Amino acid sequence: MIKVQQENFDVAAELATLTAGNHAIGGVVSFVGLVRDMVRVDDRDAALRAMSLEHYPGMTEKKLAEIEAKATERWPLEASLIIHRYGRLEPGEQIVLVACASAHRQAAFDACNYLMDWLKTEAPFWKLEETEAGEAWVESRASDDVAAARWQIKPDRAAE
Amino acid sequence: MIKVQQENFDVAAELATLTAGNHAIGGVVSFVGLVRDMVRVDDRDAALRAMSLEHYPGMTEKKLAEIEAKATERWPLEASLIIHRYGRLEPGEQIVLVACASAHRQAAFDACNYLMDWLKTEAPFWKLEETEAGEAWVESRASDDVAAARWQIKPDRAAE
Amino acid sequence: MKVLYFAWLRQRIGVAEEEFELPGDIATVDDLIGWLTAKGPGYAKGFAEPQVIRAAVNFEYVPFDHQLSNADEVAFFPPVTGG
Amino acid sequence: MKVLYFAWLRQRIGVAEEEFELPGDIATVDDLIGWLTAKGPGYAKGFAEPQVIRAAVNFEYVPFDHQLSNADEVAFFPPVTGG
Repeated sequence: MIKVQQENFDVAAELATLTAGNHAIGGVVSFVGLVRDMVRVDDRDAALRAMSLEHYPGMTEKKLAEIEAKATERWPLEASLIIHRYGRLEPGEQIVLVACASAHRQAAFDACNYLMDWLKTEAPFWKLEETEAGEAWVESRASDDVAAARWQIKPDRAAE
Repeated sequence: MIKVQQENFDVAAELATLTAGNHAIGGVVSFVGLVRDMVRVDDRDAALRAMSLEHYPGMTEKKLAEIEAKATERWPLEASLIIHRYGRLEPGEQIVLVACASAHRQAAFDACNYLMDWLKTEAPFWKLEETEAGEAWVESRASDDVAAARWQIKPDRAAE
Repeated sequence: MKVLYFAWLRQRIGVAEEEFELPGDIATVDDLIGWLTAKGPGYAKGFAEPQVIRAAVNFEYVPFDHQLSNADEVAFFPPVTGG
Repeated sequence: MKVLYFAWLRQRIGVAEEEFELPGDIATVDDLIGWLTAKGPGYAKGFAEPQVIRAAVNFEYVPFDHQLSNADEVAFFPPVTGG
């Protein structure tokens, strides 16, 4: 399930809904992304006042749904969820929740990690950081591309 | 933090306590283990009525604290938590919560995965499953030993 | 054709979206960038380094040699930074 | 010495824990297993396949050649299955 929203989310309520009534689930791995209070501006640490997340309505939902479908195809997931917020957020606020439920713990870990890596490189969101030095758009990081690319090497599958 | 307890836990409350006031945290990865309703008995699927978890008080806490300390030494964690229940649990009930908070998402993912793998092979817990076929102790799985062993190959560290 | 701009590209150009008839001699995304660049100094500044711009047509990432049609929704933006 | 048994080992032996003076000729965990095995049919059944039993002394996993002292807390159990 995909949700793109301005309002905050309740992790426990979301996880409870995700797993409700499905007792084939043995493990749920979740990632919650939070706004940090210190950021790098011109190679120096700066205190963050707020972060504004802009996105491309329509394309965001489409890309997130595609990434989720790919994870579901690759790992035996019982349920999955991506919630991503947009708008103005302050330090400590929740930005994103990704959760994967499976009968097998490693599948849940890998699928959740995969979703986060691809979300970072595919989902059309942009972060604007406000510090005492002014406003600056966050630059994309080569390390995020590397993190996503490692999933293109698929593990051997005995059944194929 | 380590908690070994009979009573259930509230994931949201535990995660909120874990991250409270620490705005250096950029991501929290958590694993929740649940009691599944179907188990393998003599190579056939059987409906689980309940699972009883026995443990070794004193040694459990010591081993969990050691595993947590090793993870904290290996990854830059801001906070971590292991809660493991014992006693009689029914399908769908929560067994274990492992959560790792870090400035960096991959550190949080890897540390949480590491904690679960080592918990499975080091923490003195034993599961007794009740099905219509009677009671049976869960056998340890070679795949869990393999999962834990992979962490002994440490990644290169430029600083060392 | 509908064209959208995001993040600093939107700020430099000064509009979030605009609609116009696709000129007959504009075949590809690359052609469109060239045509937009000539529209004014904000566009010229926004597209000054086209190698850092990503293009999407109808919600899909496309290379700059992608063929356009007048019914397309085209978006231009910097590399994404969500999550 | 305090000795504890868990899971099916506890069930086969019929007690969860017991205390006794360590006999003078018992030096190692292996010696102790041999001595316990002779205590009765439950012990014999429990320790019938010692290679599947894990031993801990004072909350630490130990190999069977580990040296014991009378003040130790020793535990025997099958491979763990938590998580």
